[in-house]
Amino acid sequence: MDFTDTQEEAQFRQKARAWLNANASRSTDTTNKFKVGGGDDAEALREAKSWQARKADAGWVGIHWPKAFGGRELPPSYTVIYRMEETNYLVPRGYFEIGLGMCAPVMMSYATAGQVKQYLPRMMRGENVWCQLFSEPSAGSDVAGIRTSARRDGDEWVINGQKVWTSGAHFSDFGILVARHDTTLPKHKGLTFFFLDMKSRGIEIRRIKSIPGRSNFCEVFFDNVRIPDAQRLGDVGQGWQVAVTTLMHERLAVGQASGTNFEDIFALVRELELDGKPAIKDSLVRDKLADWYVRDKGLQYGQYRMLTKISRGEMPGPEASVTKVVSAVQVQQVSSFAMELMDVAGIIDDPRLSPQSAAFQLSFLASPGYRIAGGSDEILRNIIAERVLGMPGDIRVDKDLPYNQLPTGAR
Amino acid sequence: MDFTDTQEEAQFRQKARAWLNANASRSTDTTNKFKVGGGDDAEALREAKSWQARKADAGWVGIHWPKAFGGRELPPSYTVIYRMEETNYLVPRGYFEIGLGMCAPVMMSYATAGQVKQYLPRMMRGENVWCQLFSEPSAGSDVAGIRTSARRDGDEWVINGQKVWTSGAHFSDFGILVARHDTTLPKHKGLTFFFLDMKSRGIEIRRIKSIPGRSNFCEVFFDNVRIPDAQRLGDVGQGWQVAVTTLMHERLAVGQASGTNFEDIFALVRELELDGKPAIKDSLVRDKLADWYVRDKGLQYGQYRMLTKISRGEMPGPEASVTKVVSAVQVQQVSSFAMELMDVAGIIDDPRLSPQSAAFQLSFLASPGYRIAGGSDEILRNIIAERVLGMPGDIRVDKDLPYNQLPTGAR
Amino acid sequence: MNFDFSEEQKMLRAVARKFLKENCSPGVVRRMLDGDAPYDEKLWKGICELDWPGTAVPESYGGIGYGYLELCVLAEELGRVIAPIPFSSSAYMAAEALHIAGNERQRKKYLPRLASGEAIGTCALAEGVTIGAHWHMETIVRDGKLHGTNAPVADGCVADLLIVAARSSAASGVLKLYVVEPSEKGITRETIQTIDPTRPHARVTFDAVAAEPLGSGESHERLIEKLKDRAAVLLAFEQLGGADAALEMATEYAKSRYAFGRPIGSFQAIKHKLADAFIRNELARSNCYFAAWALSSDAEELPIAAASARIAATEAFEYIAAENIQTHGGIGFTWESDCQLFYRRSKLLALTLGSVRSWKNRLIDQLECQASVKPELAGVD
Amino acid sequence: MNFDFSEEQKMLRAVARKFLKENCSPGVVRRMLDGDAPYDEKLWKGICELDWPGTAVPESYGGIGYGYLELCVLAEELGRVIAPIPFSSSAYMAAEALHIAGNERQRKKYLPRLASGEAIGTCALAEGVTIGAHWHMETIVRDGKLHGTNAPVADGCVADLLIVAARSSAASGVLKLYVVEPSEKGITRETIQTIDPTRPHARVTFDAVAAEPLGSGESHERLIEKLKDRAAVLLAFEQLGGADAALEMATEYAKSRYAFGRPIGSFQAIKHKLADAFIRNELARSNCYFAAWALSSDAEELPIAAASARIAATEAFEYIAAENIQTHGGIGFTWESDCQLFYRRSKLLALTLGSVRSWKNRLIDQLECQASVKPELAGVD
Repeated sequence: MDFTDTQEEAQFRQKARAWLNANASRSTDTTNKFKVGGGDDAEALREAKSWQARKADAGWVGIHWPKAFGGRELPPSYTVIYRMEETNYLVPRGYFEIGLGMCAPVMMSYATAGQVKQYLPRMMRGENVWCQLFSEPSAGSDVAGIRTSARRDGDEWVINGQKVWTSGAHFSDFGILVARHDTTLPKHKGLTFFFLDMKSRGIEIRRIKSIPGRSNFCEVFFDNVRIPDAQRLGDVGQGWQVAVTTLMHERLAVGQASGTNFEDIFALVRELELDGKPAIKDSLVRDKLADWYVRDKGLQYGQYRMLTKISRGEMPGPEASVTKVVSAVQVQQVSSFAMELMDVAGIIDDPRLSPQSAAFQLSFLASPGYRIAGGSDEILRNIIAERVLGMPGDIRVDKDLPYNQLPTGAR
Repeated sequence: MDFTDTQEEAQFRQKARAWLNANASRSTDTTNKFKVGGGDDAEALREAKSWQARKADAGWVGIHWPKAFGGRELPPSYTVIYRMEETNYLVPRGYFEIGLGMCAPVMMSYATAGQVKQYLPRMMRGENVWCQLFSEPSAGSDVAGIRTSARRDGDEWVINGQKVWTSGAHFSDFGILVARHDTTLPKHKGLTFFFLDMKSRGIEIRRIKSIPGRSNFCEVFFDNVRIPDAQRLGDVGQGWQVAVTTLMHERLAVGQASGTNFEDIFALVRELELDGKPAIKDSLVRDKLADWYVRDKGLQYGQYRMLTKISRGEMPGPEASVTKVVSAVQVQQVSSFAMELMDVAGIIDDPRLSPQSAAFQLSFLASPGYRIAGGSDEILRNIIAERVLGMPGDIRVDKDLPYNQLPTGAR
Repeated sequence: MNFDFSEEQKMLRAVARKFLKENCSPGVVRRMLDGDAPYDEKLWKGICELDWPGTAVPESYGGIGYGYLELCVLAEELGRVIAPIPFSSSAYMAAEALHIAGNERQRKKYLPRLASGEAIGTCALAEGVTIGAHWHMETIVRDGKLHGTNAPVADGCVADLLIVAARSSAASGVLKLYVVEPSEKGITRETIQTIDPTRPHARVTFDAVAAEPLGSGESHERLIEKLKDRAAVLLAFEQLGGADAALEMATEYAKSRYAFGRPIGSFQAIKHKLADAFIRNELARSNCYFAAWALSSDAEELPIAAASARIAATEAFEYIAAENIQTHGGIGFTWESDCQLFYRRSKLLALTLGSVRSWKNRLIDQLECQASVKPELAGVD
Repeated sequence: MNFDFSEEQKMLRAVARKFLKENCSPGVVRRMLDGDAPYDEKLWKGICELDWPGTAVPESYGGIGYGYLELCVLAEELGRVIAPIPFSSSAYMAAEALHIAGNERQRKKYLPRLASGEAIGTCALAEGVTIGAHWHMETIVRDGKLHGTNAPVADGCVADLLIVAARSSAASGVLKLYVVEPSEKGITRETIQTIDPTRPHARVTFDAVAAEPLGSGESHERLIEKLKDRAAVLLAFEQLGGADAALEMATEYAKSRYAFGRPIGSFQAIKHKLADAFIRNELARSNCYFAAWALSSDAEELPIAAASARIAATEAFEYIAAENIQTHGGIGFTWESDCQLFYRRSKLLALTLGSVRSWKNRLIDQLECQASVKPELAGVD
């Protein structure tokens, strides 16, 4: 039981840290931590791409990928070590994670050698940005319920429909897509998987504005968009399995919901006064702080446990859902309580007036999104109960019916 | 918006109070409030019967019953007024509520005039105690899933099976019973309702010991117990409807889960010291106290709202489930927190050593039962969601299948 | 026992609901989010024509003299539709302040204008509030002039009449309420950004502003408490209305939205969430009713009743405002969804007049006080 | 990064689990509930034969000198089966007290007997505790003799060795640990009734009892804190084990119990309840692991790590102990069900060594202290 790296890991970590020190600035506690839909202008995108190119050239991208695909073929734990180090620095985030984390693995598994060679290097260096087109207005938690259609037409497929919550679609060059090729099959069986050029004719992209304001989420509309059959990933009808493996690749990610957390409110209550005393001396404040600290640390140490598993070559299980459920709810609780401590002034979200540049108010407005995006609290509890505890699934009325006969309410 | 009685109600309340003052002693705050399975010996039963006879003779039983059935035919609000008054006195409780609240109404609706005349007066005067035989080991939340069988044999029915959680079966003279007469029908359709003599041959009664110790709950075993067909209530196969109406009659009840509540912990924290200060000055204590006070009062004022409805002749709805859910959970929270305030000494449940005669410790041990008996938290939330909010029912796999083809797991 | 609103009051509710349905759709509220208007003028005009601002103002001061139960009914209905108008500032705060602390001349002068809605009033009560590292909000009176800064002041930029709590700079430091007309020299008003732009708030700066003390000039510490207690009851009704409306919205969505081939409302995760919301709303409603009784009958239970209503209603509205978004899923998190209107308003109301923490302190203080007077806990008996 | 128990430690766990499965069935625990025995002798004998009490005692004092990680493993396994033996009193408390506060002679004299299990030890640390209206627990030393009453003392009636915290009656009021043999004149021991009779507690009264201070006689305030921190880690592992076992029991029942024609575990009300329990258990486990590391490496993070583990494990065990009953429904509330064993034990452990409130205070004190030393929050980095 220790936190010591092996000698090789320690060397690797040291090199990563040295490179990061030379190429990025260290993030301090609460500065620059919160950005709404950060980097959505052209300049930020250029910076991100330039950063990614340097990072890839220095060998920090695709660390555990096979050498055949341009990686270094190190154990997955090395990727995690690099990420742990990188979290301490201010680097562009939110551009390449989906491409490298989800699109690249699916390409490695299902694309031709030629396609991999064509697309992966540019993805690694950030020359191309990729996005993922799964969710739809009528298929959020129930991803397999998607309606977007793929009709075969000779050597091509014709796509019609709408995707939603596509992160970064507006600055993406390529995307991976699940669509329904046959509505007479049961819902999980009529799906087919593709990758496509996001500049294709017939694609319209609209940014989604969320409660706290601008976001990088988009709606993507398909009007007779044509995709060559050569860009199909997996067999016709195999779309659900391909999508599920794609989602599983996300498990290596280290990270919690962003937003104000223990350290932020700890800093707040050390400054604030309540009833004439420092707020941190107040027993209600202490009670909550302690809970949040313990949960925060529980997640952090849980990641060490996960990393230990990864070091041993085990794949982490759906326990990672724990991190998501706990941290999303906690951001909402922390921000809400901090506002309460500010009393009548808690409503002010002017960054010049409110403590910590109004980070708590912003987190409060953003937190409902954390509890939904990437699996809602409810879906994640189902996953934990079923896949970890082995409890029976919900009663399903939609598994065997042809898709076009499923009840859909008044829609 | 007021709490004023009408002139008639005020007179009635005054009379009730006067009679109670003359015949019972007023209960003070926390004295004698907690009894485990109180009155389970013969002496207590005799006292209860004697009290009930005096109460009935004075006209305080069957206040809103039709005159034809021995009642005074006053509006139901008068019954509630009497009960509100009675709660302030130390009177025997736990003997006649089920008989008068559930068995009597079902007898009035389904028994013959002769039977009513034969049984009701004695029930009112407490000469006979009645119990209710619904729950079974394999049918708790799912009451309609009962297995106890009723086989027709000429003019009689032969009962075999087991009931459980029958309150007071060991001191009851009669009982009402639901049993399954046909296992080939869907579960709700194969049930028939009876009343029976609890001294019948073939009945065996065992007291149930619960976590805090002795209880008035019993298991009741039926071994070829014979009931005359004349004691059938409702038609053959109508048992479910009869049972449901029986359960609805319980809605007039005023009352919450017993056990330690706001006033008890309020008294505790006014005495206890925490970190060298009176506990009531502690902000965490204050936070919780305030929540509990507000919930407590919310339930009390909710009962005033219900009483107002009853006064107008409306039947209260399943909103009463709110009282049960809130108060049961609160007893557990209050008792648990009180023990925490006592720190290392919180584990001591010797009434001579622990504050308030160890009422908090006892409540802690008893509280899990409150959350289950009379509808679990989960069932009550379903009821609120479906019957009050009109939300869709759970997906049912058991509604139309013949009972004997229902999945039962490994049982 | 008649623990309910009367038939007449219910009729008033029905009329109000119909009017607000027609005149205060979510679209009206959204215009405030997307634009710069300080309130919806058409809606304000409409409710003024219905005499709502004068509901509880006696006829002798130009009101219609209905009473506080009627005002509770209207507050609940305005809360349901998240009304973007300065009603609470003017009717629960400014008019009440004049009513309980003003002298006859001041009432005669100001109340009729507030009752008719011709003037909008507000109170600036923030006292000793520190915002961020540098902004300490405090208003003092020196040589009869107001100095200092006050924020957040609801409707501070549009108010025609400000009631300001200020402490005398003398050693006594007596706290009093002053009436100020914003046209006076030395007043600066600017809108500050808050989490709920549908009810704009201002920062008001006083630089030697002429002000007139309310009443005969005694200390107003206790009257300010009373003012807050009374307003708290009305705000609790707004919260209750909002909580009901948000629960209805969530329930409707859960019934009509299908996932996995069935309405999402058939999943217990959703059903039980909304059942919990219903429970909270019922507890809030019962506490609000008791507070309405205490307010309307000027009962000694008012401080306890007001705090209880406020605590229960805050808990209820905040819970369902968040869980309404959760029930909606992704769509509920979009700017276009009306979910955010409830979410923002629920937090705004939770902090108006002080956080739930301060109300819990007030409640327990009062209960302690009561318990030390009477051996048994008091109640309605 | 190897944040897990080693293969050897896992093997120890497997052996322990097998042994306890065979020797500490729920029936063994139930015998304690229904009878009067102070602990299960057969089980105690069994674990002594396996040398468990000497797990972390150095070989030079008669132990087997494994270490604290091994002791954590055993604590977790004992917690799983709600073991009715004085292991924690003897191994986490008395032996540790001697280890960290005793002098060489005292260690030589007592540790071998504790390590072999030949003697049972316990600590009586309750200090200044007031129980009810009349019972103030405090032990004082006057003229070298102990006076006063101490309760609740775990295993106080069967201990062969008592380590007592007592304050000198002199003005200095120095707090020290004393070692007392219960055969001394003036000691009265009686079992007191608690919520968990499977781990009996005593009230011990001292009437001028001869006692020997541990160590060289300096104040033990800080050592007692340290003793509690160290024991807290081990108790947290007991809680973690109990929480896991209760969750397994609930999960098994939810899978096999049918209602409405389906396993009750297919209802989200049950599934999500148990998912929440799993989440709590995982958070507890991760915090426990960190605390085990801090304990075994004598890290400066121990106070924070111990408090965190204790808080998380208490939360986890109390939650599932209650919800396990709820999942079982009526049958779970009967005396015959094993649910009550977890419910009682969870509360007992939650209050042993002080309530979660006291641990939260300790945690925040330490965090404040750390933050005032370093500009950034410390962590493992």
